[in-house]
Amino acid sequence: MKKLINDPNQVVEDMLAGMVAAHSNRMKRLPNTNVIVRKEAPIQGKVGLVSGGGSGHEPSHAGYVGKGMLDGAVCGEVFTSPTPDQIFEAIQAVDSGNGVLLIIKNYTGDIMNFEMAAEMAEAEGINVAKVVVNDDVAVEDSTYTTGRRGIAGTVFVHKIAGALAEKGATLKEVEAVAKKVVENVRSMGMALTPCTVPAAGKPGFELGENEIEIGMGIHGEPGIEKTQIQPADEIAQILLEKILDDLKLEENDKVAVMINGLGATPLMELYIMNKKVSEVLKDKNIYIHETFVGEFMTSLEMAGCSISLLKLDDQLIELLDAQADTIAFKK
Amino acid sequence: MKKLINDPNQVVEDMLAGMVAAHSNRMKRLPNTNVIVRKEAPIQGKVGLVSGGGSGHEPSHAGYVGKGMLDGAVCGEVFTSPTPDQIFEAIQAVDSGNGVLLIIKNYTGDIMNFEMAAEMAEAEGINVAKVVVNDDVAVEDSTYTTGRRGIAGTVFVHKIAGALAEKGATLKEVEAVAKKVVENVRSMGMALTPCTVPAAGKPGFELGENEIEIGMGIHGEPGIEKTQIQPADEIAQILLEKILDDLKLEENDKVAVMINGLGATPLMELYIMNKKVSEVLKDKNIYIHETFVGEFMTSLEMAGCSISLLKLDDQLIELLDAQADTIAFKK
Amino acid sequence: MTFDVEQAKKWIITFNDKIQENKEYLTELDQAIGDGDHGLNMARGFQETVKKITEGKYDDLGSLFKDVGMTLIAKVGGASGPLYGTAFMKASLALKGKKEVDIKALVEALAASLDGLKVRGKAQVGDKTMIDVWEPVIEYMKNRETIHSKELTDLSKEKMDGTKELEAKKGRAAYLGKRSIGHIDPGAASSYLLFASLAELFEEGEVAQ
Amino acid sequence: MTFDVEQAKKWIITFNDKIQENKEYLTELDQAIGDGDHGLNMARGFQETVKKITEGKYDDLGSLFKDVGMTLIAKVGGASGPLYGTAFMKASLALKGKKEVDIKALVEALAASLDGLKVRGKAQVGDKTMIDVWEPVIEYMKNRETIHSKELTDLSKEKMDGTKELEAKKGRAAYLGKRSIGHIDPGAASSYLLFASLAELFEEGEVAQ
Ligand SMILES: Nc1ncnc2c1ncn2[C@@H]1O[C@H](COP(=O)(O)OP(=O)(O)O)[C@@H](O)[C@H]1O
Ligand SMILES: Nc1ncnc2c1ncn2[C@@H]1O[C@H](COP(=O)(O)OP(=O)(O)O)[C@@H](O)[C@H]1O
Ligand SMILES: [Mg+2]
Ligand SMILES: [Mg+2]
Ligand SMILES: [Mg+2]
Ligand SMILES: [Mg+2]
Repeated sequence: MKKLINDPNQVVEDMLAGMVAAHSNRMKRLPNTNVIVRKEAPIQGKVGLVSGGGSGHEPSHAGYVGKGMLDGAVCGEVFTSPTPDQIFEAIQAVDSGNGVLLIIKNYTGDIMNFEMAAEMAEAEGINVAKVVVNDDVAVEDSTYTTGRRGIAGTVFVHKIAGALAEKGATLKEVEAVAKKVVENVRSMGMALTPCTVPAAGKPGFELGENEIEIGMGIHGEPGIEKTQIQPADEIAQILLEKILDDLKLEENDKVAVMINGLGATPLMELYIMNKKVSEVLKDKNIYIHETFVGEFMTSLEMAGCSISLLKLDDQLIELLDAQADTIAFKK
Repeated sequence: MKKLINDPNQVVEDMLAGMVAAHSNRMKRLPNTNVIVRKEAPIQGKVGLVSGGGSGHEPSHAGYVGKGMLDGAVCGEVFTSPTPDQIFEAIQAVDSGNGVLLIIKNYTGDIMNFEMAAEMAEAEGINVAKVVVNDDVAVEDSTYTTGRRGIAGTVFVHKIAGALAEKGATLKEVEAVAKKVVENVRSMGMALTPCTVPAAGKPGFELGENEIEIGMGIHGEPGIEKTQIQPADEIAQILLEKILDDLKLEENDKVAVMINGLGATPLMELYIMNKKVSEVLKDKNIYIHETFVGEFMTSLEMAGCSISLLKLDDQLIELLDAQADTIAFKK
Repeated sequence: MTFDVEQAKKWIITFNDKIQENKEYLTELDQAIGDGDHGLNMARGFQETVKKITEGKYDDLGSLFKDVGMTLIAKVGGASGPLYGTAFMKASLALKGKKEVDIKALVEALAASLDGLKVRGKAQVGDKTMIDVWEPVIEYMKNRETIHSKELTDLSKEKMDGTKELEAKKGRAAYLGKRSIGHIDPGAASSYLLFASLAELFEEGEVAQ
Repeated sequence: MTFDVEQAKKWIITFNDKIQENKEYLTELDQAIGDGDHGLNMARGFQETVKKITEGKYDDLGSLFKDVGMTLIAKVGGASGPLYGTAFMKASLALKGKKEVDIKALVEALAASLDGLKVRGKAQVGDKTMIDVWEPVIEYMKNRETIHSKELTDLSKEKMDGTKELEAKKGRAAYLGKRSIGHIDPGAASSYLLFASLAELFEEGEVAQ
C-alpha cells in the first residue's frame, strides 16, 4: 500500500485538517467532531441540509457544503457510516429553527446511524426529515432485502434540494423535491481496479489483469458480474441499458447526465465514456439538458466509473440550473 | 493495460467527441482539428489566449477554455506536443484583430511547434506573443540546457492572463502579466506510480512496491531521485523546501497554493498533503490568499501530486479573484 | 454462579482480546461479501470501550453496560456500531441498578439485547446476519437448566458456520444476492467471539441457571 | 549513381519500414530518458508520409521532399516532428525543380537539412540529440570522394552508440542531467535508421560523388 498519508488511522483527521485549512473562507469544522458546516451556519430562515457517510468518497460530501447545496457534512471513518452523536452535532449546528433534511445513502449502517441521530434531534425538539437515496440499478430492488445502494446520484439530491432550500422553501417542500429526485435518478458503476482502505492495508477485492467488475459498489461491494475488459463503448452501453430499462424514459424526455470517476480514472476516459452515452441518448431522442463529467462520488483510488441519469421536469431543471457555490460543484 | 477506451490510437479523437458532446453550450471544436475554442470565439475587442500541449493532462488545457481564461486549447496526441498547423488554426479562430498570446510549457517540442505556428500566424498578419512557463523546480535552471519544465503552475498563467484579457487589456499588457506569473510561480511534483500511454501499452517507467519518485515530470520524465515511500508530511516538506528555496519568499508575503493530483490520487490524500503545506507556510508567516486542491494538470492515471506556490501582489490578487467560468475552474 | 461487574468487565476485555486477534480475519470475511471494515470497526470500538471501562468505576451492571453501549454507538459507526451499541444499551436497561445478578437475569438481559437488535436492524433468522448467531444462542441459554461452557461455544460456532450456506437478505452482503453464499457473515463471526468469551467466564464448565 | 524521385521514395519507404519494425525499441529508448513516445511519433508520421508520397506523383525531388516535410510537421508533433519536418523542408528547398541529382547535390541538400535542424533545435554535437548522428555523418559524406555503403551505416551506428556516454543538454532527456548517461538517445537511434536506409540505396557498395 503506497499512499500519501501519515498514519492509516489518522487519515480522516488529517484530511479534515487539510480541507479546513484550504477552505476556511467557506467552511468550518465543529470542534472535536468530524463535521463540516458552512462557515455562516446556521443560516437564518433556511431549512438545513445534512448529508454524510463514510470517508473515502471525496469530494462527497464535504465538497458540497456551501451556498445552494449542503449546510453540513458528517465524515465517518473510511467507508464506515458516521456515528449518531456526530450526525446529531451536525443537525444542531445547521438548524435555524426551520428544520433539517437528512440525505442518507441506502446502506444499513447509514440508515441506522442517521435514524438514531434523528431520534436524538427530535428529542431536542428539532424538526427532522429524511430522504434515502437508492439510485444504484446494479442491485435488485426488493422490499425483502436492503434494496438498492445509494451512489453518485446522491449529488443531484444535494444540488436540487439545496437549491430549493436556498430559496426559503419549507422542510416539507425540500423533502418532497429530494424524494422526487430520488424517484427520477438511476446510476450504475463498474470498476477496473480495487481500492485499499488505509487501515486495512490491502485491496478490498481482486480483479485479474484483464478483468473488470460490472455493477461495482462504491465501497468495493461486488457487483453483478466479473467480465473481461471491453471497449469503452460496450461498457457504456451495458451500464446505460440497465439504467434505461429501469428509468423508463420516453422520446423527448429531458435528462441530466453524470459521468462520475471513481478515483483513479483519467478525465480522458470519462469523456470517452460520454461519447457513447451521448450518442445512445441522441439515438433515442432523449434530450440532454446538461452533462457533468468528473469526480463526484469516488471510492478512494478505485479505477472505474459510474453513469447517472436524472429525468428532469421544469421544476428540477430550474433547481439544477440555480446558483451553487461549493468547492466541488459551482454553478 | 486496462483502460476505458476503444482504440489506443483513437483516444484523443474519442475524448474530444465526448467533451464537446458534454459541453457544447460552452465550447466548440474546429472542424477537422483537435482544437477546442470558446463557443463565441473570436471575442471582439479581446486579446485571444491559446494554450495546448500533449493530451493526457486533462483538464489541461481544454478544461480552461471559457470566460476569464483561455480562448482556445490545442490538443496533441497523448504526451506529444500538437503540430504547428493545429496551433495555427487555433490562433486564427480566436484572433479578433487584437492579437493572440500563446501560453507554452517549456518542452523542446512545444516550443518548436508553437514557434512554427507563430511564424505562420505572423505571415498572415496576426499579432502573436509567447510566454513560456517553466515552473518545475525539480529541474536545474540552466541556460546551457533546456531549462525547467512547465507543469501545474501553468494554470495560474491561464487564470491571471485570462482575467486581464477579459478586461480588455492589450496584447502587451496581457503578455507582461503572464510573464509576471511565470516569474512568481514555482512547482514540484512526485509520483507513487507510473502511467501508461495508451498507444505504448505499458508503463513509462517502473517504481518498486515501496518506491516513489521525487521531482517527477508530468509525462513520466524521471525526477531527482527515487526514494522509499515516506509519510505525507515529509514528502510535503521535501517538495515545499525546494520551492521555497527558489521562490525566496519573505515573511508576510502572500501566496496562492495549488495541491494538484496527477490522476489517480484520491482527494483525501491531496488534503492530507495540504495539511502540512498550510502548517509550514503558517510557521513561516507566509499568508495564504487561497488554496486550490484538486486535479488541474494530470498525467493520465499516475498517482502522485505536485505543489505550486504563486507569489502574489495586488494586481495578481485582483486577477486571481476575478470571475472565471470554465469547466475545470470557476470563480 | 453469579454475574457481577468484575465478570462483566472480564467478558468485555476477553471479547476485545479476541477481536484484536481476529481483526484481520473479520476484515477478510467482510472483504469477501461486504466492504472490508468489520474487523477495523470492531477493533476500534472495543479498544475504546475497554479503555473506557477499565478507567471507570461502576457500582452496577447497568451503568457499565451503558458505557459499553454508548462508546460503541459513538466510536464504531457502520452497521455494527448501532447494532452492538443497541444490544448493550438494551442490556443496560434490563440490568439497571443491579450489582450482581444470577445467570437467569443475565440471559433475560441478553434476550432484551436480541429484541433490540431485531428492531434496529429489521433482520430475522436466515437473513445471514449476526441474528443467526444471537437468536439460537439466546434460545439455548433460555431453555437450559444448566449452561455448558463448551456447548455454548460450540453452538455459537455452529451457527456462525451455518451462515455460510445462507443468501444474505440484510446488510451490505445482500447486494450480492446468491453470490453471498459460501461465505461466513462477518457479524456472525464477531458474535461467535462474543459468546465464546462469555463461555470462558463459565470456567467450571456448567452453570446452573 | 544519381538520385532521383524513385530512389528518394524508396529511401523514405525503407526508412518507414525500419521505423515500424523498431517502433517499440525507439519507444523503450524514450521511456528510459524521455516520455516514451518517440517510436509512436515516428511511426505515425512516416506511415502518413509514405501514404502521402505513394499516392502522389512527383516531377521533382523538391516537391517530393516538401510533401515529406509538410506531412511530418502536421502529423508528428513533439520534438521530432518539427525537427525531421524542418530537415526535409530544407532539403526540399535545395532540390527545388530537380528531377535527379548527383550524390554531391544530395549531400549538399542534407547539409542544408542539418543547418535547419541546428537552427530549429539550437543543439550542438555533444548535447545528446540526433545532431550527434547527423553532423558527423554529413561531414563524412561531404569529405569523401566515394561513399561506402557499409562505412555510412557503421559510422551512423557508431555515432548513435556514442550518445550513450553523453549527458543530455537538450530535449526532454536534459531534465535527467547525469542520469541520462548510459542510455542511447532515441532521436539519434531513429537518425541512424534514416542513414542506414540511405546506405541501402547505395547497393553497389561504393558511390562516387
Ligand atoms: N439489518 C441488520 N440486522 C442485523 N445485523 C446486520 C444487519 N445489517 C448488517 N448486519 C451485520 O453487520 C455486519 C457488518 O458490519 P460492519 O462491516 O461493521 O458494517 P458495514 O456493513 O456498515 O460496513 C454484517 O456482517 C451483519 O452481521
Ligand atoms: N533541441 C533539439 N535539437 C535536436 N534534437 C532534439 C532536440 N530536442 C530533442 N531532440 C531529439 O528529439 C528526440 C525526441 O523526440 P520525441 O520523443 O519524438 O519528442 P518529445 O521529446 O517531444 O517527446 C530526442 O531523442 C532528440 O534526439
Ligand atoms: Mg462499512
Ligand atoms: Mg513527447
Ligand atoms: Mg463492513
Ligand atoms: Mg518523446
